[in-house]
Amino acid sequence: MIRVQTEDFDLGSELKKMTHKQTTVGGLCSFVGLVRDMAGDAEISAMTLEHYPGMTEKALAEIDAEACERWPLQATLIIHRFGRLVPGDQIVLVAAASAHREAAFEACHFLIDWLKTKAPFWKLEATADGGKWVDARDSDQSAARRWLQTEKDKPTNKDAAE
Amino acid sequence: MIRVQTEDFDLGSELKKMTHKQTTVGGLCSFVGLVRDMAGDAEISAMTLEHYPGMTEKALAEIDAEACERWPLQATLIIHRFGRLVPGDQIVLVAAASAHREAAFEACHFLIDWLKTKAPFWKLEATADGGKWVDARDSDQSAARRWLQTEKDKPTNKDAAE
Amino acid sequence: MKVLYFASVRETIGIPEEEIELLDGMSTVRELMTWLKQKDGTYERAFAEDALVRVAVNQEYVTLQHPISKDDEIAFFPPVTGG
Amino acid sequence: MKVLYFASVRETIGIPEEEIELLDGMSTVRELMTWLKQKDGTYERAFAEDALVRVAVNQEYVTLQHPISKDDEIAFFPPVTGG
Repeated sequence: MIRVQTEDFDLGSELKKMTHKQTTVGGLCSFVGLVRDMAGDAEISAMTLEHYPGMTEKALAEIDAEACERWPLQATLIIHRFGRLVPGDQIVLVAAASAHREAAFEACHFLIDWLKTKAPFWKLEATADGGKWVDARDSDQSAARRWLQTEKDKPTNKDAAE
Repeated sequence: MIRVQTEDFDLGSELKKMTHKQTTVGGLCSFVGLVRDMAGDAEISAMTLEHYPGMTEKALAEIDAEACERWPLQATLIIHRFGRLVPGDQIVLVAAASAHREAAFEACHFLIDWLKTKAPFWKLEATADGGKWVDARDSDQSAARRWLQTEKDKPTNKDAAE
Repeated sequence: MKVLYFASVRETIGIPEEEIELLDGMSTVRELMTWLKQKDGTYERAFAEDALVRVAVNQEYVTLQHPISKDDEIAFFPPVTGG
Repeated sequence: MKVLYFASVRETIGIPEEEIELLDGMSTVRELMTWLKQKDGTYERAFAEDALVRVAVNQEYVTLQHPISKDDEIAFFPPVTGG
């Protein structure tokens, strides 16, 4: 499931819904991204997330579909906020539920790595010097590229039990 | 933090505590293991988890300390239940919070992989044919061995931002 | 064509979107960019570094060689930084 | 010594723990196992496959070569399956 919203989300109830009455799920992996109070040396007082309505949902749905094709998943979830956030606020939640823990971990990791480089969101950080658009990071690019490897080249074992 | 208990845990409030008023956490990765209703072809009606009181806590504390030494973590959590559980029940929660998402993912993955092969828990599955002790899996051994690689050999990039 | 701008590109150009008429010789994204740059210095600044401009046509990422047509929604923006 | 058994090992032996007196020639975990096996067929069965028995002395994993002494807590169990 995909959601793009300004409102905060309740982590516990979102995750609980994913496994509720699901007795085939052996593992649920989730990742939450939060606003930090520092960017390098600069103190952050707020962060404004801009996005491209329409394309965002489309891009997230494609990432989600790709994960469901690569791994045997019982449920997936992507929630991404936009608008003004302050340090400590939740920005994003991605989660994957599977019979097996490796699939849950890999799919969850994949979701956030691809989201970071493909979903049209932009962060504007408010510091004492004014607003500054966050630069894209090479490390995010290489994290995303990792998932371009073919399935059989992947270094991890996908058959480990939950 | 380490907890070994019979009672269920509330995923949302446990995770929320880990980042509460923490404005240096950029990413929180968590994994929940749940009881499935099937083991191979056999239907599972219940699962009883036995453990070694004392050694369990010690083993989990060592795994936790190892994670905190390997990655820059703001918070970690391991909760493992014992006693009788039924399909759909939560068995275990591991979580790691860090400024950076790769550290959070890797530490969380490490926690569950090492727990699986090092913490003295044993699962007894109740099926129509009676009780059956779950066999240890080779795939869990190889998942754990992955973390024996030295830091510099590790294939993933640890500097990707949250 | 509906042309959209986001983030730093929007900020530099000063508007979030505009209608642009498809003219002769404007058959690819690159040609549209060139035309915009010639029209006004703010576009020149917004598109100064080609390598830092991402383009979507009808909400799908495309390269500068991508063809455009009159009912397209074309968006220009910097590399994404969500998550 | 306090000797503990868990899971399938406990089930086969039939008791969760017992006190065993440290005797001459019982200086390692392996020697204790051998002594137990000779005492009773149930231990023989419980320890039938050495490779499937894990041992902890004072709540730390050890090999069968590990020395034992009279105040030790020694535990025998199958490979762990938690998580």
